[in-house]
Amino acid sequence: MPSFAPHTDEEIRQMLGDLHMESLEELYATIPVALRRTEPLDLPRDRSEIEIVEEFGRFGAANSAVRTSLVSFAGGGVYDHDLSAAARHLGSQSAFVTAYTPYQPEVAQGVLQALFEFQTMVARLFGLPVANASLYDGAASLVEAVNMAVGFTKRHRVFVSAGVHPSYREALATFGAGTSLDIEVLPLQGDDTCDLPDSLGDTQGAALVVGYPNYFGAIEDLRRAKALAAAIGALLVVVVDPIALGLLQSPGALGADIVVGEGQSLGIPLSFGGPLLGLFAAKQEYLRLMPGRLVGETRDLEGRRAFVTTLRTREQDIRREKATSNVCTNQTLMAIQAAIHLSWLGKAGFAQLARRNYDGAHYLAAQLGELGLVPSTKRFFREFTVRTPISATELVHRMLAHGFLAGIVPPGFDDRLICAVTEARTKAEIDLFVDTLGKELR
Amino acid sequence: MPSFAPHTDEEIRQMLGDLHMESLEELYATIPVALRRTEPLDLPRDRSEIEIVEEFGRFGAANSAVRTSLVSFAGGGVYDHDLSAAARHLGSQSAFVTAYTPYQPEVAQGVLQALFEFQTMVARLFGLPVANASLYDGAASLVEAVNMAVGFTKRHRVFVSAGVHPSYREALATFGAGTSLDIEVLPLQGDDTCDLPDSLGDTQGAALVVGYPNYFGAIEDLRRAKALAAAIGALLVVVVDPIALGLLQSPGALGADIVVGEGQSLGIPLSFGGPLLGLFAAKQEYLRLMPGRLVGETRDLEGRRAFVTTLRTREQDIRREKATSNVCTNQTLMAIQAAIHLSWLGKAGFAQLARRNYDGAHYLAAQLGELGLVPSTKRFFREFTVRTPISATELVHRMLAHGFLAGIVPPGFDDRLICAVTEARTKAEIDLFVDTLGKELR
Amino acid sequence: MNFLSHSAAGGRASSSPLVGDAPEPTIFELSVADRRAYSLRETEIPPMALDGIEEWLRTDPIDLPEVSERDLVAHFTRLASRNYSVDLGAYPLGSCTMKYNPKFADQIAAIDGLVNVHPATPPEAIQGWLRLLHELEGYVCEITGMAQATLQPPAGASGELTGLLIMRAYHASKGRKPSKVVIPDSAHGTNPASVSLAGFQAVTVPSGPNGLVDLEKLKALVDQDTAGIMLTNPNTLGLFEQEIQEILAVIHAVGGLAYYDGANLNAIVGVARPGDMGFDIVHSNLHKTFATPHGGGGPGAGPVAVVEHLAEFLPGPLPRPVDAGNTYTWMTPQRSIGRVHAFFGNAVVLARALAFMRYLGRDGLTTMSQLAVLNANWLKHRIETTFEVAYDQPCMHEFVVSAERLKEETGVRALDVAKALLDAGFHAPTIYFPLVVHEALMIEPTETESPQTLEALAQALEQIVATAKDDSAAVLDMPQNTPVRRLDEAGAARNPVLTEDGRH
Amino acid sequence: MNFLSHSAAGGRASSSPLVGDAPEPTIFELSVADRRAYSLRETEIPPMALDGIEEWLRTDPIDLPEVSERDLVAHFTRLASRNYSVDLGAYPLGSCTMKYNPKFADQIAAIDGLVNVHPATPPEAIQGWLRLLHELEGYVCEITGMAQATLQPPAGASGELTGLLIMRAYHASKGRKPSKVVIPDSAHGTNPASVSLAGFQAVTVPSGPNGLVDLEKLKALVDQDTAGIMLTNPNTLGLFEQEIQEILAVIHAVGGLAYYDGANLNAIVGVARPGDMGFDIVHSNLHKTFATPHGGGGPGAGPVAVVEHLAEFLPGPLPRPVDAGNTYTWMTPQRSIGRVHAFFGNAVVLARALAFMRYLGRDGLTTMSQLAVLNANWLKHRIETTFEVAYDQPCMHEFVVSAERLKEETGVRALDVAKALLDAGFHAPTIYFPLVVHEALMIEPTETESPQTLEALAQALEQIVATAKDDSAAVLDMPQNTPVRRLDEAGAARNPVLTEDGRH
Ligand SMILES: Cc1ncc(COP(=O)(O)O)c(C=O)c1O
Ligand SMILES: Cc1ncc(COP(=O)(O)O)c(C=O)c1O
Repeated sequence: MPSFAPHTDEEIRQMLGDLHMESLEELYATIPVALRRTEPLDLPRDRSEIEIVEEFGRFGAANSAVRTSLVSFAGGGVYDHDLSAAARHLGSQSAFVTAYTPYQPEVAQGVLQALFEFQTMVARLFGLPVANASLYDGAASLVEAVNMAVGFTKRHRVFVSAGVHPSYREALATFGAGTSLDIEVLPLQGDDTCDLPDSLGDTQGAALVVGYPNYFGAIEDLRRAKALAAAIGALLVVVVDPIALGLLQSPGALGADIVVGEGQSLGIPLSFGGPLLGLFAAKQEYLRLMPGRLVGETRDLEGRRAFVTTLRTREQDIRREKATSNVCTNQTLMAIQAAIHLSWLGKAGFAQLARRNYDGAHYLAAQLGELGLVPSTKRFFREFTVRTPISATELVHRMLAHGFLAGIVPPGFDDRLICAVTEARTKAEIDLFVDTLGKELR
Repeated sequence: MPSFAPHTDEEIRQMLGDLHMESLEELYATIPVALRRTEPLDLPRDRSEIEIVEEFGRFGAANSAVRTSLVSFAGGGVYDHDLSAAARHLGSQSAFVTAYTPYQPEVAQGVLQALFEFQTMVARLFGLPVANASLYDGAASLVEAVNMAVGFTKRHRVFVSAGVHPSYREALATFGAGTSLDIEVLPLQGDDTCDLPDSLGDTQGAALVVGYPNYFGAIEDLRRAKALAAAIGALLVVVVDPIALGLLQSPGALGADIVVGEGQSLGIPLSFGGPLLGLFAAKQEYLRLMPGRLVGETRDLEGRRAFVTTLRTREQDIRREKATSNVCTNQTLMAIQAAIHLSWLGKAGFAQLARRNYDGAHYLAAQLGELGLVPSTKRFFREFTVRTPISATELVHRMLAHGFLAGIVPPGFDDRLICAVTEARTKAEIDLFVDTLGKELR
Repeated sequence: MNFLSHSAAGGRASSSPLVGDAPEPTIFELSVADRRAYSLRETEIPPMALDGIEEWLRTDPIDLPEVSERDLVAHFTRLASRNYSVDLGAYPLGSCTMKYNPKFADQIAAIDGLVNVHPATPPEAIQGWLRLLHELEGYVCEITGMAQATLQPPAGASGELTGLLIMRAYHASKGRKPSKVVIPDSAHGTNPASVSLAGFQAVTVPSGPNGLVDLEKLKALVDQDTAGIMLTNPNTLGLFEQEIQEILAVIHAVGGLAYYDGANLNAIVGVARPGDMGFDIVHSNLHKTFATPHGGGGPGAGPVAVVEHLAEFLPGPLPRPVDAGNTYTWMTPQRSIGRVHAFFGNAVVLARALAFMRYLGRDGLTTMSQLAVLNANWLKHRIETTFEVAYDQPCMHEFVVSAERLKEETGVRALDVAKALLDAGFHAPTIYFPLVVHEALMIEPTETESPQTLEALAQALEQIVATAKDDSAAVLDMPQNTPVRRLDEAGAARNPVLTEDGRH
Repeated sequence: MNFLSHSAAGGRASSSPLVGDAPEPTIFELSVADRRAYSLRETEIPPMALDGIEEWLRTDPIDLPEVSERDLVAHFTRLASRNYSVDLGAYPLGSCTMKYNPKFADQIAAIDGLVNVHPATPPEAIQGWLRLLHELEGYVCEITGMAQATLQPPAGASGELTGLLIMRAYHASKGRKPSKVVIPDSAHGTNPASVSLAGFQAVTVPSGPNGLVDLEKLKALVDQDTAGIMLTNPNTLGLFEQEIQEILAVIHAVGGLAYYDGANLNAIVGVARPGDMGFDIVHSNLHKTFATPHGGGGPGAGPVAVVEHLAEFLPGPLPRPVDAGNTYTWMTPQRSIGRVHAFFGNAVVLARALAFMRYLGRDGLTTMSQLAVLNANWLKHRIETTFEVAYDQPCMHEFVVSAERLKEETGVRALDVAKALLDAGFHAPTIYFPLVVHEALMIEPTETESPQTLEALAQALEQIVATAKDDSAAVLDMPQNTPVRRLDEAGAARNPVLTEDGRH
């Protein structure tokens, strides 16, 4: 057996002796005999670490990774960005990786201060005063935002634009079964923006949810959305692509009450979709209903500045069945990683990065236009939707063979392809992609 | 330009202002005008970090790495071992990687204690009481050992077995030009062990150098070598494969005065031959002539145990032109890495590892024997020499095409192939290798 | 020119506990206008017109930090040096299973073909991932005694809610809508919270004097309106619910389902299985039992496994073999409750956990649990004269002691003992949980700590108690040797400063 | 059973400066018989007979540590936390160029196709490496103004000896055997040591009152028996040898060669070139100027570049293009002095250095040096009222101040200032070198430190001097905040304990 636990046979014997026992099995005397297994688990035997690493290398070799095997134009919440070496290095320090939730702040200032800095960055990005220390992913953040709106308004009526990520909407429906949400989906118009009605009716509501930009890439009119939501006493919940905020105005500045999003773009690897980073920020008035952990500033006995998790009375371990969120373990490590990566990019770099994403996507759109694949709107940031003359699934399949992940196919729309571009895509890659696509469609 | 230095333009202006200067060029007023360049360097412009990483990825892709592209049976001082994940992780901590030589022991206990532990492990491996904190590589260790013998005996006559690594012998000759060495090479016999004469003559000598096992894999008779050396007042210098010492008796126990070797096998990647790890240990009586850094134990003001570089008066920065070694920067990080890897292997693991290497090599030898490729001796550890019916260089070339690095060809002997086996080689790999070799030779 | 306009400079390690004792400035305080760390690749893409989005354009760049890479690295290296972690020392935090995480798993988590895969990649190009996940599902099911599992929930709490929604869907499929879920008073806070979020009402069953569910009281609580029960076993007191079969029979008798909170699975892997006990739905905290690192608070992974007849409700998609097992694809069960994660859960965490299971193998996994239980029992035995053991019975992988007597005698509370332990070089145990024990110290040594470490921990506890009796003020003044000392936590909550801009 | 037989246990972080203040046990003290961390792969190779080597077999296994992986990781993590490094803070160690090492270079050093290549791989299968090394040679030659270079020397001192052996071979090729090499009194210790090891006699030329080589004294020293001169420029006082052309002319006039010790190249990259100054042989410390990390004392890399007519003496093999540059192969010059490394030098360090050069590029490399010089001059200016500047002239990338006045006034020596700086959160400068300045503090801030850091360093120095004047005993008692305090160094040398077994 590989040596995971340190105990030598002799020590086990001695420890058992101290407990007046003869065998390890005796430790389980309180388990009814009928429940104690006599057979070993039906699992393979142990292996050395090197064999496991090699085995997982083979698992990996049976996937097509971006860059190694595929040039990616897929987005939908997670994007193939260039990652900074500094963030990778700093985020993988064992003091961050192998710590628990900072329950003893005297020996957890590293994690706590990093989270405080993360909260500040998210708040500034979103244009709102308070942000939490992360949730599981963009979908979870949306669910928590709606729960918070429900908790605040004590109403269950929720309007969701069909432009919100379909998986997020599905998660909302899944969890909404527990919280008795009454979800109404608002359809999109031809330009893929939400077809906002003149009014959301006479009944008061809990929330209106729109994307900014939305799943199909279109930039929604948040000012109008805010007015509509306000008219029925509902909170405006905005699901953002955080990178877009380097170029576009903050949703907070446009009236959003709660802003959520997927933070993978902020320095987290694709990771086959997880671990990701749920971002969450809100107006001050919702502070005491915020889900997740909050880190605050304080002083120690000697007057030195220090950080601590605060407003803990909101949390499940204290509020128990009255808590509006059950989150405990979150995505702290990803939050720290994002704080580091955002610091590496910095004020100027983040703006420049956003612009590069914009330029890349619009350049691709212009080239695809030449093939007759015209984006549904010109008002997009770094992701856009085109109609495909053949099955989009089939097209993606064919492009795979050429080493391209052509984009994502929205569930239920096999004639559409959503393409995303990041700063990692060069002109040469885009030109070759368009050229190859043209040949496949000819 | 990538942002390596932190200075903003404004700060540069202010700092120059404080110095009453207007431009950075003025800083160089003390350099004669004729020497100041007016043209920029004839080098390419800057690139982003991601582009550099990708560019070096392309350099890497143009090489055949072991495991990814080649199954290796090459040795000659550096071997394809399995590396422990723990040693990799621990050795790459920035506190070790980005520190300097421990000149301020109060803030360098980490490096110092790790080196003390390394010294202890090397001393125990070699069976000698004192070891230093590393030299550049096995070749440098041999050169320093001979210099030390010369310094101790005040003689220049050195006998070197032809079984010592040819590159080490070449380095000895190179540096021996400066120290006026009088080197005599002792030839090998048919079984690739040194053809030790009955006597080394009547003149007193400085050193006799033999390998254990030697370059061709053969285990030399150290007891006889010791007797021969002693007879002319010379020191016995032994060049070891440290892994062999998990199975074989320590050279110290067999009479060696100085033992040196290449430590790459102790947890250092192949690294295209560098950075490596020069090992060096000696008897107590040579302590004050030892080259390189030595870490010793002491106490701090408060009586706590602590470590410090000691016996510094031997070193070049104090002894200057009278120093017997000029080494300053050494291979500390590799020494720490080796100490960690050896601790991971531990007492039992190291013995088992050595045995696995032995078993693998003897298994390969047995299989090659079936093809008529019989090792020059049965008395080898994990490396052995066979005579090839065709040019060995040609054979290596052909085997490369099949994904094998078949071994090394000793310079000047194109009919010989030296094969090495480590614990990383499986029976299946060896069987396929022998099979393929058989087909190439048929 | 004096460049030191703010509290401290980047190049000084004064904030590190290694040298100096000043606090570390925030990254914003280290910022200087126009300083930067980034470099972006040359793409050769021309600037494109900003037509049609003029009205949405930001006018000022976001006020992110402006630091050199050198100061960035120094800052976060110093922050790391101000943080305790498993890699530094023992972390006997009850209920959290802070075991050592073997380093080879970091290599697994860095494999290009695993970590750099987009989740929207078509199944044909992710066969490795599908196989890996399916294999992990098999391990989870074999260990828990269940039939099928979803790997989507990214943490234990998410698994709980997923499981409870399955419970809900199950009842709905039978045309029923029971409203209550029973939980014991010793339950972790996530349990009642999840029950509420799943639309049920949490009904608390008290523990008996032996720390176990009081079967009679349970019977009195349960009726046709009971959707099910939620239990950890061993429970949060570290005790095995000996009447578990009887308890679950009570629930099943009214058509309810039994949910197993796997946070304490580390006690019984290979020894007993929730499925064999009669549980219907089981989540496992892979970040606890299967040694994926906790990351300062996450990410985790909380797969939910169910008995066969509940499999149709699992969230989709699930990785499933086709073509006689040669190929894998995604399939979503017919009556799936729907997704609970944007993609497939914390995939890289899942890979780490499978790697750990493969490493230990059949027998190693069982030994792991046995030694976790051995360590807990030995340490309990070792300190039973120092602190009152809450329940004097053999424990599983953790146990609870009370500092109540100490508090009465000396004024030193569980909190103070915890703080004093920090000075002794240990992380503190969990305190004030479970709620049923006053001045609780919940100690979980885990199997990766050696007997020598347990002895040192016991001696440290003895020393603290001795000091408390001798000079209680000294204990109240601890910790002294930590990067900061006790904090004004009340002040932090009274006047919350949650961002750099939130100071008043 | 009391398991704590030795000084401390593995699972307690008491030895870490983060918590507690005890020293860390050695890995041997943490060992327990039969404990282990390793796991070895299954190879399926049968045990083979040990025929013929019976007499050589070891009877007892080597007494290596016996620890769990958990304790191994804790031990070396704690050791790391007891070490200062550039990543934590400023390291103004004169002559050592402790600049920040950009993190992307760690990724370069981990590229499979670079790091996992056996040096005996035939040229056809290492074209990437050969191209990389050849490209680096080009950079080194362009920067130093030389024609060809060997990349073999694994450090600066090895480069020196290599260069001096080339000098020797050159003279021998002319049928001459001159015996003397001139070095200035301010030279680094490796220079005279290398001169002796190359079989020459070191002849010292004194510095003038301006810290520069005294040209007249040099002329008096030099004759037909002079093989050459060895200089750093800027010299170890941080001063540029303004009469360098005249100095080298004196040497060249007698047929001698001029060797440039590149340890101080960081001052002048892109600004001035040793080749243009008239040097014939130049080594560069890539671990200094080109930001490869120092690794606690190594590995480094010290390529030696030479003018065209000395290229025939370079150690072989050298990477050289063939087939019109489409392919590379190894070539050894006709009159090569022979190898100076077992293989091709510290290849992975070389790759890091090239990556750094490619990253900064033409202009960035020049700016790097300019800012290093700016920082040094600004800091010198900033502290010139606090300490006596040894030579009151514009400096290059470093400068030397003297604590002699302070010592006279207060008894506080350069050593004490260094120790006090540790308490202030900085690494200390180099002290007592160069030998020509009494109570020398040799300060090299490097370009990666910000003006804010320089200001903080200046303030820390001011504070130390103020404290010295006020209460010198307080300074003599520093450092207080470091993992250990001042050591008994004399005792360590008097009674050397160099291994665990060497204690008496
Ligand atoms: C008993 C118990 N249940 C549930 C949880 C929640 O798990 P997670 O933190 O992964 O959401 C925990 C976590 O501490 C726990 O200890
Ligand atoms: C001026 C000078 N020359 C030579 C050297 C020796 O270089 P290395 O340590 O790389 O051998 C040094 C190193 O500190 C130095 O400062």
